[in-house]
Amino acid sequence: MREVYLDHAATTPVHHEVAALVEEHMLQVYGNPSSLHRFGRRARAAMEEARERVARAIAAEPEEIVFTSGGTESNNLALKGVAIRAGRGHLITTQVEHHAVLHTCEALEKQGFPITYLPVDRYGRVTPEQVAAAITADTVLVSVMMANNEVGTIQPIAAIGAICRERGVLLHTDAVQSFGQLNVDVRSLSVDLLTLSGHKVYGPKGVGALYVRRGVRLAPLMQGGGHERKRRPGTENVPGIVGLGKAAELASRDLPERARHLAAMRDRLTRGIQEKIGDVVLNGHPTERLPNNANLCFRYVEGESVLLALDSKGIGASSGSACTSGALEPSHVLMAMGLPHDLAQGSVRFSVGRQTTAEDIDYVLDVLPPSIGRLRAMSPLYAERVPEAPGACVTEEG
Amino acid sequence: MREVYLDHAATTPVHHEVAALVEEHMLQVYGNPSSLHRFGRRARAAMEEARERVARAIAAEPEEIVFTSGGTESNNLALKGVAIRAGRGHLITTQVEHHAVLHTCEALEKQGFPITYLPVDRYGRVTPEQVAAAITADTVLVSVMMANNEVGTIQPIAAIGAICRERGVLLHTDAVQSFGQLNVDVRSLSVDLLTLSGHKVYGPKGVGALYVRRGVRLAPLMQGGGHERKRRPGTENVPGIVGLGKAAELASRDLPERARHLAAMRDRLTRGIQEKIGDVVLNGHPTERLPNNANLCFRYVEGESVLLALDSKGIGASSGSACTSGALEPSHVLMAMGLPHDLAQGSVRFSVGRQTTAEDIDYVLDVLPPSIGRLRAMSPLYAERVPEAPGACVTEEG
Amino acid sequence: MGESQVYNDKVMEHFFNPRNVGELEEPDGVGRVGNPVCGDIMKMEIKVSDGRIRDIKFMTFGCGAAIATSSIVTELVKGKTIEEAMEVTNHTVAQALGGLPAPKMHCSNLAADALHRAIENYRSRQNRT
Amino acid sequence: MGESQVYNDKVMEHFFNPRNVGELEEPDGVGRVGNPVCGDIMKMEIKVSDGRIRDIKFMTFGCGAAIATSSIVTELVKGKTIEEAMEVTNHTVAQALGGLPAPKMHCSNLAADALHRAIENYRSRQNRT
Ligand SMILES: Cc1ncc(COP(=O)(O)O)c(C=O)c1O
Ligand SMILES: Cc1ncc(COP(=O)(O)O)c(C=O)c1O
Repeated sequence: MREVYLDHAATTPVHHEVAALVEEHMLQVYGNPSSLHRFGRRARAAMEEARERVARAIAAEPEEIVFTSGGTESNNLALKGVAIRAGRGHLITTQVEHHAVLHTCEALEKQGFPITYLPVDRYGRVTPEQVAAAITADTVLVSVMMANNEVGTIQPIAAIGAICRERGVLLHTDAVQSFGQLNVDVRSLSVDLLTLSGHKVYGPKGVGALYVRRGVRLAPLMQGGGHERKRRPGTENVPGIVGLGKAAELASRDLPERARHLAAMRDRLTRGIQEKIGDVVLNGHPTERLPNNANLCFRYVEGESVLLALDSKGIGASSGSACTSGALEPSHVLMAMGLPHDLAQGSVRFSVGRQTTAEDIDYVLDVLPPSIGRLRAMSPLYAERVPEAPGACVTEEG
Repeated sequence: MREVYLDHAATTPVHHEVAALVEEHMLQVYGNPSSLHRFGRRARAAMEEARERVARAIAAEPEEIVFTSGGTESNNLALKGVAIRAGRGHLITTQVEHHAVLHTCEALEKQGFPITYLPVDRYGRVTPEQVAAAITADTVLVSVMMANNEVGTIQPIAAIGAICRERGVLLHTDAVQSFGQLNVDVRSLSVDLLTLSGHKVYGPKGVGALYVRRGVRLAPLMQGGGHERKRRPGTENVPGIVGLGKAAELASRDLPERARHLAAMRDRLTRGIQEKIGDVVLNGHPTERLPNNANLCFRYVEGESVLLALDSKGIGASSGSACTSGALEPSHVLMAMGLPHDLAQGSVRFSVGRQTTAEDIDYVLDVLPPSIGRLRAMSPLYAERVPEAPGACVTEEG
Repeated sequence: MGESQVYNDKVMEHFFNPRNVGELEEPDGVGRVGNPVCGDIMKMEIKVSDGRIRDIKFMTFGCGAAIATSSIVTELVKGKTIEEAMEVTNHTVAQALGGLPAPKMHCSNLAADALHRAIENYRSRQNRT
Repeated sequence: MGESQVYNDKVMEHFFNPRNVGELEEPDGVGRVGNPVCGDIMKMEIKVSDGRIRDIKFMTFGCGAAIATSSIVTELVKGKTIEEAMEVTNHTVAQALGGLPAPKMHCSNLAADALHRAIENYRSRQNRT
């Protein structure tokens, strides 16, 4: 059976050039970068080259890059690192962050750090004014994601960055989804901390980075050896780091071309779906969104049943984030955007990738309409539907 | 130039079977294990098979294995996880633990957890009686490493485990160095928590595991998605985990043969050195030691200069642990064993590996004596030496 | 485990080939339940004669478990007496499907409730006449 | 950077080919320093005539930096007046080697101290006679 992977927001296949480098370093460059001998020095040189590559890709300096085990750790390190180091203080974030930010904030809240969770509009956006209004004399950190992983909505980070600079408050942004899709330039964004994850940009799983602007001090999350300038202990994952470096280089080199391709595939999909299937609503911002993301509600049918139908045809898509797709809670992002609680989980996220082809999309467009038709045919909501009420994702009946 | 890697205690080259599996999973099994579709299910299946392999290798159940980013994280999770969850309580460890345990204890100490650091004898050992005597009504956790990374000394974990069980105290052991060299069986050791790291057993860097006995509850180190049964968030490093699974399987399958080979190579080296070079002292326990470890003091010469000389001949060895070999502090392990502060850094650790050959050893035995001779010829301590005082590593002059 | 599905084969079979989907011309009883947390909505319609369920149809808005449980409950009770049908529980339904994933046990397993509502609705109509 | 060494090439060259290793027959001044933290021990012996260092030898127990700094300091001062030699500092020594790794700057960079001790020893002998 044909298989079509449209869940690149959950994770991406490793680029073959990256995989080759990782394998080479596992077998050949196996030294411990802390070792003084030639085996160690080779490993350190490879790691430092990767650090330069990552830095270059986001317009940072190599010393500003801390390698971690992934996006989750980078987010934890950024938030706890700043808060714990400060000892006390207020944090500001949004209601639509990834759980690695939200749950970290909740943990900090329990430790006595007051947190403001900014609400978003129906497109999932916060405004710089909201951030400005929330900053108090006690605020030590603002954390707003660059683009949302579920609905793809892009936040006005540069404007928020300007405000934070002016008010003397640190700004962290989770750029896990944006990197490789948007231009990520830490200087023009005026951010102090920025999270990257390898596996979302055709790099390896289990490796990420945190950009830490020069002069910003963090308490480490873990204790051990003095690796990564005492900010992250543990023998460095050299092959993974080298893979991340290569993936970052490719991501920034190929950015315009990739973004164009992603948008073209995504638009072919949304347009095709809207033409072939009625009563479909696009979630998230109509234009300020990631090029690879199409988050859709097929009215009158439930999301998981659509995913099962797609899966049976070899198509991988998701409802909300991969992390919660095993759970039953409705997406906190769609809820924050104002979708009704009991229906927020009716969405389906398609996320295209650099290797997605027009044939892949057309296959989905062949397979999806009959599946939706079949599900609608057994839906009591479809049978009882009233003329379409624009804006609402699914019509709730009384 | 011939290159001989004798620093397997710092890290090991990835086994070619492991590297092949990792590469395959990067390219082919790229799904996110949390995704419900076929791509995700394949990844989850691969990960769960790896979990079974790791569990089998240490006689645990799959649900008792938590995958982490390495030994450092596993140690942090074990210690902080138990302590923070308990809220308060006393911890017991030894003065010769890896920094990932010692520095974590220091961090907990600052948070108000009293810690007992047990001293060791001249071979680096603690006794079960010392542990028994240190346990108080407040003790929540004992952490004693299974074997030391610098001098290879093996601790009496099973006996300590029996005491901890009897006294109702949890026992953690850092088995990072032991795994693949000793039989690691969580049941017969009576441990509750046990740390493994991939890169010390011919597996990938950046992946480790923590055995958590069923029923033992931990506070997580990080917040995020509900991965690893809520004990460790973040998209799982599937290729790394699969690599660790394979490495663990190979380690336990090949254990007797590997241990025999390691001991044979190690003994060829120490015997050869002792025959060809006088005034050499073996640090650590004469018999209760890891088969791959030879930690030696070449009297009258300093460790780093020996390493530089070896490195110039293509030989990789280390002084103490890789983590500290860039630093200047003398080894805390040798200090705890009673070596004088200013000379504890005069040691050289050779650690052989599964691919070390007799020719490798013989090459070292050719190259090392003239290097030591050259260094001794310029050593004021050698010029002024007094007849050998047995036991002391280097004769300090007044 | 291999590439195991979230749902077992029997659940998937009922999801892809649900029995007795649709609406009855003139049902003797109609039951409708909705789970406000998951958003699942199920409607069961029954045709009863001589105390037996002669025909049954369902319509469901919901996840795979919701659809499969609806389908199998119709199969379980067709031809049964209404007393027997009242004994069918959500637990029986899950068992008949060979099990459901834990989080689905409480959330999307409402088909027996819908059936019972339909029977109650049938009984209340009987009482009225 | 490629496979850069911990030490630069010049340091390594002095480590592997140290100049003026050994002891003098009848030194005019002997200096000895030891760093209790690193355990480095250096001994410098000088031969002085007409206020100039005519010969100098060292013996060092220590790391690569300790040996290289000892070596270069002997090269720097051989033939110099003792006043000139007194102006050589540990900093001069590190510079002459093209730099040392930061942690080694304070720890294993004692060669100038050993030299100054030797000169002081020479001077004190002069005063005694
Ligand atoms: C926006 C965002 N932040 C953080 C993460 C966590 O990254 P990782 O899975 O590498 O821990 C993800 C993806 O899982 C994400 O989409
Ligand atoms: C005994 C011991 N524990 C813990 C560690 C840390 O493991 P990792 O480097 O995987 O973080 C090491 C090695 O570095 C070790 O030798």
